[in-house]
Amino acid sequence: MDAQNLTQWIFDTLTGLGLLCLAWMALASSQLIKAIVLFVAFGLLMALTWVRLDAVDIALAEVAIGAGLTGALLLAALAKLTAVQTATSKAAHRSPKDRAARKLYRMPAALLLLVAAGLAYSVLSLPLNSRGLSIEVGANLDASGVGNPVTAVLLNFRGYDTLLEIFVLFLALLGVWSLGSLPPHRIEPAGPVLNTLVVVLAPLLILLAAYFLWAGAHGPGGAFQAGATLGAAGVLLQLAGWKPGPGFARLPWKLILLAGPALFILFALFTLVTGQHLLEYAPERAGILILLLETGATFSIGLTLAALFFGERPDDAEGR
Amino acid sequence: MQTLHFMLAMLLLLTLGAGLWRAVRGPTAADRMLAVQVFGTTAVTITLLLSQAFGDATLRDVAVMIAVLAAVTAVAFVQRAWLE
Amino acid sequence: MTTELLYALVGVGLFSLGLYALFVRANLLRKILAVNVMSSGVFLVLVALARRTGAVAPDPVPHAMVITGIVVAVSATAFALMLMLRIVQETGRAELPDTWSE
Amino acid sequence: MTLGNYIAAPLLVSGVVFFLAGSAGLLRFPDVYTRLHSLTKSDNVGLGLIVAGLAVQAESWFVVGKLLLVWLLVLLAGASVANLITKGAMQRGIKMWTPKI
Repeated sequence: MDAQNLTQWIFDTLTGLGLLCLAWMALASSQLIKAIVLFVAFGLLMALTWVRLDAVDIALAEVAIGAGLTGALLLAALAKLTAVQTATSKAAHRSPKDRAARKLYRMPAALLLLVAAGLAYSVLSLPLNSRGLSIEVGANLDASGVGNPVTAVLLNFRGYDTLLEIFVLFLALLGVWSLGSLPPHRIEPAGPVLNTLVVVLAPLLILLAAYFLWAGAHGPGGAFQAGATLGAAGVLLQLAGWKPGPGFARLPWKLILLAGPALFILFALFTLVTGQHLLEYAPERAGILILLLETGATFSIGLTLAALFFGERPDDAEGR
Repeated sequence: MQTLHFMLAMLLLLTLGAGLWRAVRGPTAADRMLAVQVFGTTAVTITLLLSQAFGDATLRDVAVMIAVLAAVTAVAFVQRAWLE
Repeated sequence: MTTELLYALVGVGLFSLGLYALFVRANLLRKILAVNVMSSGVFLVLVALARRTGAVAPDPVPHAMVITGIVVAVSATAFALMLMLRIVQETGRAELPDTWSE
Repeated sequence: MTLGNYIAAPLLVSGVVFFLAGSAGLLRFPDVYTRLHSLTKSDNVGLGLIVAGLAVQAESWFVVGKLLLVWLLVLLAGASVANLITKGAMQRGIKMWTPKI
């Protein structure tokens, strides 16, 4: 084993142990804030792992969503949790934790060791070399309209996955909206330092979103990364104390929210009516169609993620 | 030269252990957030080093993203979740 | 042990850790974190195994699935967090009622 | 090794040394303010040195620009966040460490 291989092996082992350690400590910690902070650190280490595993597209998505948006969502939820708990009159009593309950934990632990061993065995029994579907993707890449194989899979070869996925995102927002509103929680006013930071970072995030949207056609990037970046800009603005006004309940914003799902449905129907398969584009038009779809999806994903962070319908928030 | 980059990245990964220790020990929530901030900066640096080692220019985009998004999480902590 | 297998096994470990925490932790916010750790484990197995292509670029199909999965995970997390907050608002506690003790 | 690599290697190595120093501060300093002080300085300088080292090896000016952008972003974010955390810590009455004489 030469120096290069040894270094790589140590690097991989450290990363793997770090991931397991962080996950365990995040899940075992007694304080919620500690659990969340450790989980954010876990997300960052996951991003490094994707970098190591040559998955740059995923690393971008993980940084924007796993480390950024999920962390912000969890931290904001913690603030709301405290507000809700002080607002509810019912005393928050802890569930009894006697020795018998602790003993019960051993059973799932033993069962899960079996599950883990089974999974590990099945992973180890897989062949060491497998091209998977990469040959097929490579052979058809020229007809897909884009140069990045991941984008080709997401928006052309398996476009129906992405179609459904956009709807899952939309459904999650409808679900959050249907749950009504919560008592107001603490929002710190932004000082001059934060304002300066936001003035620089928010436009930069929007610029980055445009860059990823454009770059996705031939390199790492695409609608998800761009949308998540746009969503992060929305979250940052909300953190600086900006609140969506009543105008956000009006038609133009709803149209933006629906742009992604609507374009997907339109294209799907069009391809079905013209006698092709679902979301099957002619090679000469595929590039422009995918760019259109991605642009719509970027705006929808960005706005949906920002709205998920806000947590309630803009008109509900106005009604208080 | 590639090996040097990888070795330095590995050393930086070790310094993440120090951050991890501080994130677990605390004692205040501010200390934990500080540790995550270090995680962010170190992750940016490791990504830049790996970008050179692998000869993959696109990894620099990841570094830019980590730099910005780590700030967003830190702001979320200060503005919302810092209660004690 | 190849890099791919190492990371795939770490993925299996993460999944099991998350599943264990999902069973034994009562607090709903911790359960949400546990599900997120589980999904990270699944993603890690998928991406690690996608890299068994030797010298050429990894298989893009699992990569695309994982990107889809990350976005679904964040939307599910947002919804779950709101559900949790509503449960706390109704019952005063961030835990599901323990039907065994009643 | 080319001339560029001879310039880059010491820059990269000293950058990592700064990171190690910052971690030592994170582990050993007594309160959140001193730890913040050690980290913001050493990590920013460390990243600066590493960016300088990588810029020497960079294949084009575009890459140099991107590396500089990353560094400036980290400087801006690091300084702002350090300020926010310190201000918050003082508002919440987290005690400063005083040396015992």
